[in-house]
Amino acid sequence: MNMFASATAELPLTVLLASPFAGALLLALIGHSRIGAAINVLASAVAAGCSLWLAAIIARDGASTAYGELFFVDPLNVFLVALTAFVGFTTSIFSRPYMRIEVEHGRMTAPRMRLYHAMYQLFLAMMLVALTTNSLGVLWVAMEAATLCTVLLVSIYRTPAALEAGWKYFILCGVAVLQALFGTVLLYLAADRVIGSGAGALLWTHLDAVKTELEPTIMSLAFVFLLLGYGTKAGLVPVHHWLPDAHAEGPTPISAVLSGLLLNVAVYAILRCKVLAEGALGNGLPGRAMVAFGLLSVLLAAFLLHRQRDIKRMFAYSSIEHMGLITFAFGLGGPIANFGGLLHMTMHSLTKSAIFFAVGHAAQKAGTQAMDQIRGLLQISPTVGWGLMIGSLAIVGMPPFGVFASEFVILTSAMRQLPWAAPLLLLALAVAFAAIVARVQPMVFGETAAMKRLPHPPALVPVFTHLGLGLALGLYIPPFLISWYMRAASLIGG
Amino acid sequence: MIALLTQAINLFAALLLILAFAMITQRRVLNLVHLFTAQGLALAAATLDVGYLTAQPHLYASAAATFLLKVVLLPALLHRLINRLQVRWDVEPLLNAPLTMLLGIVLVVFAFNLATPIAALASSVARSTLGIALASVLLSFLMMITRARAVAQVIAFLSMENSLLFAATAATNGMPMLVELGIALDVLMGFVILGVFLFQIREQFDSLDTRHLERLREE
Amino acid sequence: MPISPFAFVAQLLQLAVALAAAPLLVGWVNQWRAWLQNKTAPSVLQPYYVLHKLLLKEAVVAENASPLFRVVPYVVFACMALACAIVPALSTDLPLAPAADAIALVGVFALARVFISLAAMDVGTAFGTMGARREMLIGFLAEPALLMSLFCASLISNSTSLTAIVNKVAHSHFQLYPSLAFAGVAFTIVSLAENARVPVDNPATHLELTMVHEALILEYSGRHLALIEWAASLKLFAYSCIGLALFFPYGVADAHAPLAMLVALPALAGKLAIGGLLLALIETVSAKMRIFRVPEFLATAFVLAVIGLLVHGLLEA
Amino acid sequence: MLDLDAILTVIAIWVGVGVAALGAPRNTRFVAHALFPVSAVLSLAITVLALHGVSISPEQRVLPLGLPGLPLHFRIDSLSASFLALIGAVSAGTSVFSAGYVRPGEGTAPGLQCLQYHLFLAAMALVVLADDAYAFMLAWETMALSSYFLVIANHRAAAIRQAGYLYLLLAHIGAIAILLCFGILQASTGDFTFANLRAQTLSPLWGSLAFLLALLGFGAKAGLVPLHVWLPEAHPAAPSPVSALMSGVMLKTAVYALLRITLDLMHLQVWWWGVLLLALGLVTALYGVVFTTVQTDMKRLLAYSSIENVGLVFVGLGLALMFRAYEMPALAALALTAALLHTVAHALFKSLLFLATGTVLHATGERNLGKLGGLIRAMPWVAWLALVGALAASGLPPLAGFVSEWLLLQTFLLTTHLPASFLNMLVPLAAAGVALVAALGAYAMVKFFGVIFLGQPREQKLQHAHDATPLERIGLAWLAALCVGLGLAPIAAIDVIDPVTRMLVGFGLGATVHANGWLVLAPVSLQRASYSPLVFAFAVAAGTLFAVLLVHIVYHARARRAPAWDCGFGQRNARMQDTAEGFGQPIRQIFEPLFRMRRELPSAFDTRPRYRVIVEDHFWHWIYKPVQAMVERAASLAGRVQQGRIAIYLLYSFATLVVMLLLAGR
Repeated sequence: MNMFASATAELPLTVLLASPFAGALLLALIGHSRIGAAINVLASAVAAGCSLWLAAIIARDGASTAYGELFFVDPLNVFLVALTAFVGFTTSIFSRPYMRIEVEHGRMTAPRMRLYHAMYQLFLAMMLVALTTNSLGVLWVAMEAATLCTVLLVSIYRTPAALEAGWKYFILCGVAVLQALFGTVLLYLAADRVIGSGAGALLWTHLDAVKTELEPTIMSLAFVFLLLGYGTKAGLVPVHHWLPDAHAEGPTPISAVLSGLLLNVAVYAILRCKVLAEGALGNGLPGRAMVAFGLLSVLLAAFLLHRQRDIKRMFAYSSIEHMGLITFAFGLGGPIANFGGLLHMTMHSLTKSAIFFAVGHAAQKAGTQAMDQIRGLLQISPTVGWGLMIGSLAIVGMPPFGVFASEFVILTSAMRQLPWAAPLLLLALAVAFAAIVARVQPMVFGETAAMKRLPHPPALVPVFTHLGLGLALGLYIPPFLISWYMRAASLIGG
Repeated sequence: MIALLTQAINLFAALLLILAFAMITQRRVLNLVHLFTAQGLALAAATLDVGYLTAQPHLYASAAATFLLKVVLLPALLHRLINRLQVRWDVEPLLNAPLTMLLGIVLVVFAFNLATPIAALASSVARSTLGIALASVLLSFLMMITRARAVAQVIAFLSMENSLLFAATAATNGMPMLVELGIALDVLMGFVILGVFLFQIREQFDSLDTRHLERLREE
Repeated sequence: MPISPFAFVAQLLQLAVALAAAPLLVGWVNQWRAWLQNKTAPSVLQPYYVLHKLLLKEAVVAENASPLFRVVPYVVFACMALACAIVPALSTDLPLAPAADAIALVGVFALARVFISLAAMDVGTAFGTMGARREMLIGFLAEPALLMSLFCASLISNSTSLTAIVNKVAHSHFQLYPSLAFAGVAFTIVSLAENARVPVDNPATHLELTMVHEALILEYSGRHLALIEWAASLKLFAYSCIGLALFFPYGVADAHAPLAMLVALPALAGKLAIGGLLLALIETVSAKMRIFRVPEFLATAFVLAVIGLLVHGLLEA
Repeated sequence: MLDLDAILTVIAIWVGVGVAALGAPRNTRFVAHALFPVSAVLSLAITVLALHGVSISPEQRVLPLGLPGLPLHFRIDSLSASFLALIGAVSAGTSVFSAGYVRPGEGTAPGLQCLQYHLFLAAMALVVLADDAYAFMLAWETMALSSYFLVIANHRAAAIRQAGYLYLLLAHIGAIAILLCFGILQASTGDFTFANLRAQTLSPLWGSLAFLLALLGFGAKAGLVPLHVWLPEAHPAAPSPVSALMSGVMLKTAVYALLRITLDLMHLQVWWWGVLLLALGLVTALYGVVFTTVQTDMKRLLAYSSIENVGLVFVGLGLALMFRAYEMPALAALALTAALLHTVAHALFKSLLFLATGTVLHATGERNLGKLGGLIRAMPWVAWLALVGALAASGLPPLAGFVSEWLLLQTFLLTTHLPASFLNMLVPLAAAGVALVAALGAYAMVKFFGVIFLGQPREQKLQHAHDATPLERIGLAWLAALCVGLGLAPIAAIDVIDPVTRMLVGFGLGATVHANGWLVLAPVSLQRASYSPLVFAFAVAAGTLFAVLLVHIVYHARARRAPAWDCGFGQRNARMQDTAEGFGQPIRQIFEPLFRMRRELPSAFDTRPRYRVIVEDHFWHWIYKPVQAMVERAASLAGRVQQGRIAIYLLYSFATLVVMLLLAGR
């Protein structure tokens, strides 16, 4: 313990980043073997452990940089790191039986399994890099890489729909990422007038120090490109179109991490840029732009929920809705709204991934993702049924679950800072509520259709772990977590 | 000599823009590849030029990388792809050529207007080229929209990346080395994945017409 | 509140008079109706004979009748007796009066109605349920109408206590109240309906298309029937007394003059005689109406009473 | 130990009992005979503590739970204490009853139901104790959620699922309105504790907006027309003890919350608020009672009757608000007392009646009045106890229902001159409406009791229906006793209500009532109005006794059993009795425009003629269907955005980019 206590952030960070990379390399070779899944879990577990360790250290001595100034960890991103690593870990646990069943059903072959496992780890690694890096350039590189990792996973089933989804995912996100690159270039352009050219000019720490001196005209353009670029990855309306397809057609564990993690990382990227842009522009324009995108996303997604027939697609739209809510919160700015946004990020990741776990098994049992063919889950397997029911109620903001708490914070701060927006948000929430409950209820309750027994017992520990955490946080947020959020919120400022 | 080289950059920039226009209207896939190669060449040259002018050795490396990737590797891969997939001609674009041209001109004007205030601020030797870079970015974007064939879209995508790199080089005298490398790596990876995709799509729909990829919808 | 001996006597006297004289009033009305219809009339004491005969007969109870069926006649009788006891017919100084004001009085009638309807449904014959339905149908319109006409009076006297109303009208300087006119008409209609009189019901027939009260009690016999008939006559007595108390309360003794009772008794007799005559007259000149006209008939009463209230708010407040 | 702490502890134990049920969710005997009796005892404890809490000064507690900067605040004052007492008293009855009622059946496991039941109780208790918006919303939504799960306990039936969905949806929409209302009340201070809301003063405009939102939110829960549609669906669907709790107590939490917000948190008083409530209440009461009389399902009938009674309560609230706005504290107190008394009375007799229907349901498996009848012979316990409830529900003296209606009418009569002249016209009309409602209520109750328990059994199987189990009898008897007790000793209840009215409108009836002695209830003075249920009851009893003695002593007590007279027809059978439809037919005819009726009339030539009438609610077709269509329309419009072509998607992002650039360029 002494060794741990005395350690700087560097050691845990190294292990944190190294373990998924190593896992990826290893799995690229033996990912299809029986122990592949185990290795997958192991690597993610190591990462999760290190993330907690890192978090503890940061919580103790505050923000610090590592490897020169290449990496930078502060309360804001370390909290996301912990979240990412944790959900990555639980998802790997879930993916183990799930993918085995997929193999049994003949939807996955050995090479695909190898690809799947390797890419899963690489994806985790890339997101961790994106979160911890200090250079906005590297952030861009990592985001692009994370996209590329998941493209092939989305289309892994090779069905026409899967290919279409993958193709759209690739093209739309590719273009978006290029826009982000252009934004980064402009940022660099603005920076080197102040800091001078060279690697230092893209380092967040430096930029943050001089953000008030950055050239407004350039920064405004830069922010437009960055917002659109990373916003596409975050699934903001009207550049969200890849999201439902990708979520619906990929393997469920991937849907879980896409929805629970990738979107968060994209929002994180937007946040970093927003801080700089606000600093440079001085007016609230970036914030207002985010508010607009957020509102649009919430409203449109809420109504689109009524047209869903595919279960995973429906929850993908719900993800769009919640990302909109988060973006809205950060757009509002101010400590309370930011706090709400961060809290909602956490709650959404936990709850939504839990839902996808349950949905995955439900779809496997019914042998389809079409909602009108899934019926009476409670009869065939109560745990999956209750998991889905409770998860859905949690995600639509029913107390005493955490989503309600964060939504309460966001809505109340909206009432204070942007009164006219609150009714719109609440309307959207009501519409979404009606849609989701109306579809989930008959799937969970009622008479069961003929459902197949699964060759392996489903992994339900992750589901109820997540839901339990959500419930606990909805009732009681431990003080250290609060102070942590608060510091993160103050970092975002606005 | 210096002056000449400085003007040369603008020349390359102009070349890039012209190539972008040419690509918009070009319907023969093979020619698209040729144009793309030319674009890569111009980009490499410009990078070299800037590197010489600003005496930044790492730009030479990046120029070399660009040359290898954009002039040698990708075109070669594209050629093999086209031969394997038997796509000589693009199908009729969603928007006819003259209209596309017209739109393109509008975009150029728009981009220039947008870029002038920034260019005035840029310290680099080739500040005035930023507008051109932005213009060609938008043009390639337009091309992606109008083209119905997957291959064409891919090429447009790549050319968009070219113009972005040019913007990076010209406006800011090149990004930091690490970033450049990362970008290059991503481009390579991306292209490989694209190739895989094209084959998968081909074998699934035995055509590369993106009109087949319109099943997932909400209507 | 200390009960003065005079008040106690007054209370007992009024109750006794009611119990004793109620059948007489019915006899009186029937006699006059017969005369007005050029028939030879039965003796005015006929109701007493009938009661005596029924009480002597043994009660025949339907096999499947529940205890409720056998309790009801006594309860109904008690309710009507209570009603007669609290309406100030002889004196306004009644110990029981504070126990139930005008609204509670309506409550008493409602209680009796509900019980007898339930009893009618108990045996489960077609007639019983039909009678219960019709009785409740009449009740749900008559009750609010009665309440409203009572309200007119209580708004005038600023009190729902009947004794207070009588005191206000009888023992203060004379005054004309237009709202009471409306209330009076409404009350008349209601009391016709409530006491199963033509044009709403005809106690003299057993024609199933028209009968209400008779259908209710079809299953009763012997002492039960006797009690119910007695209760019916008490109800008529009570309604008459209410009418007199509201619209013609002169002669009723008040708290401070116990000896006025000596005047009150003949005064009441006189007023009741005239009232019975009028009732017989109305029954003679009007024709029995179809059962589905009855709601309209009672609705008129309800509306009239409400108009009375509004008039009061407009002119007299 | 403070009162509030004790109460919170008991609530915690409630939850504990519920969780304990998860130990053996399928073990019915454990759940029924071990857990429910315990929770009944806890309910009694709550009642006692709350009754004590009515008179003591307010206590507060802040639990270190909930949000940062907004931990859960709890507070008990006379208002919350009185409602808590009600919750305890009723739930004591339902819990004992449940102990005898729980059966293993399809649908949710008994243990799970037990958990949901106790969460429901705890949530209701916390709703009345909550002292900040977050705690309130938390409890409020948990209440809705747990009751939703209870409603769909038997979820195999699609109709029941539909009912549950409708209920949850309306509850959630209401909750959203409430949240917005709180948002207005906090006047952008960002502090959502009730203490702060109390400190704010709003402009009439914002105040009225907040009031309307509260009305929407709590009206949806209380079942005000036109937000009542979920009640007749959800109440029949739920297990009977749950229907009893929902109708008896949960609806009342809405009354509590409305009082809390309008009379405690807001200082602003606008006269038309009261008028609006009065009008809405009257419409609801009339609408509800008219629908009650034509129902053919016994639990739907009771559900509509709940709508009626809630309407009456809101009439009282409306008067109270109006008088408060006109600074007539005495009258306001009178109206409020009437409303609260009726709240209590309705809670008691309605839960009693719902429990009774539960036993009938278990004994016969029938909810359809057309297939019941004559049960007073098979199940006398239930019948006689239900009779008490039915009489109380008909507003007959000397039972619970009468006192409150009596006070309500008194309020109308004692109304002195109001500033707005049309109000002076409105008040008598309202009084007439209330009288009409009361009378029709009696009609409906006679139908309810008569068709179920009296007459001949309409089905063979009813002959051997079994009576309630002992524990069920205890539950029923407890509630019946409370009905009688409240009816006979209203003054005791008024003593409890007195501090509430003094807190809310600054005046209480307690003093005046006591001035006239314990025997007679005289809200203002003996000369104005008086009613003494004890004397009344005694007089009726004495009269009955007198009659019995007279007849039996002077004459004889001979009686003979014989078949009922068949009018010489010879074959008298159960089919000849009035059906439920038949009994409601006159009302249906008189109030025809209120219904949306579909009739199937047999033609003269039918070999097997059958008559069918379906009575529906207009509001479905006036409000709910259009709204649904609107949402669908909006959704399909939104769907246009997502139409599958990648080029279009690129165009979207291109256009967005250009637009944003234009905006940023300026």
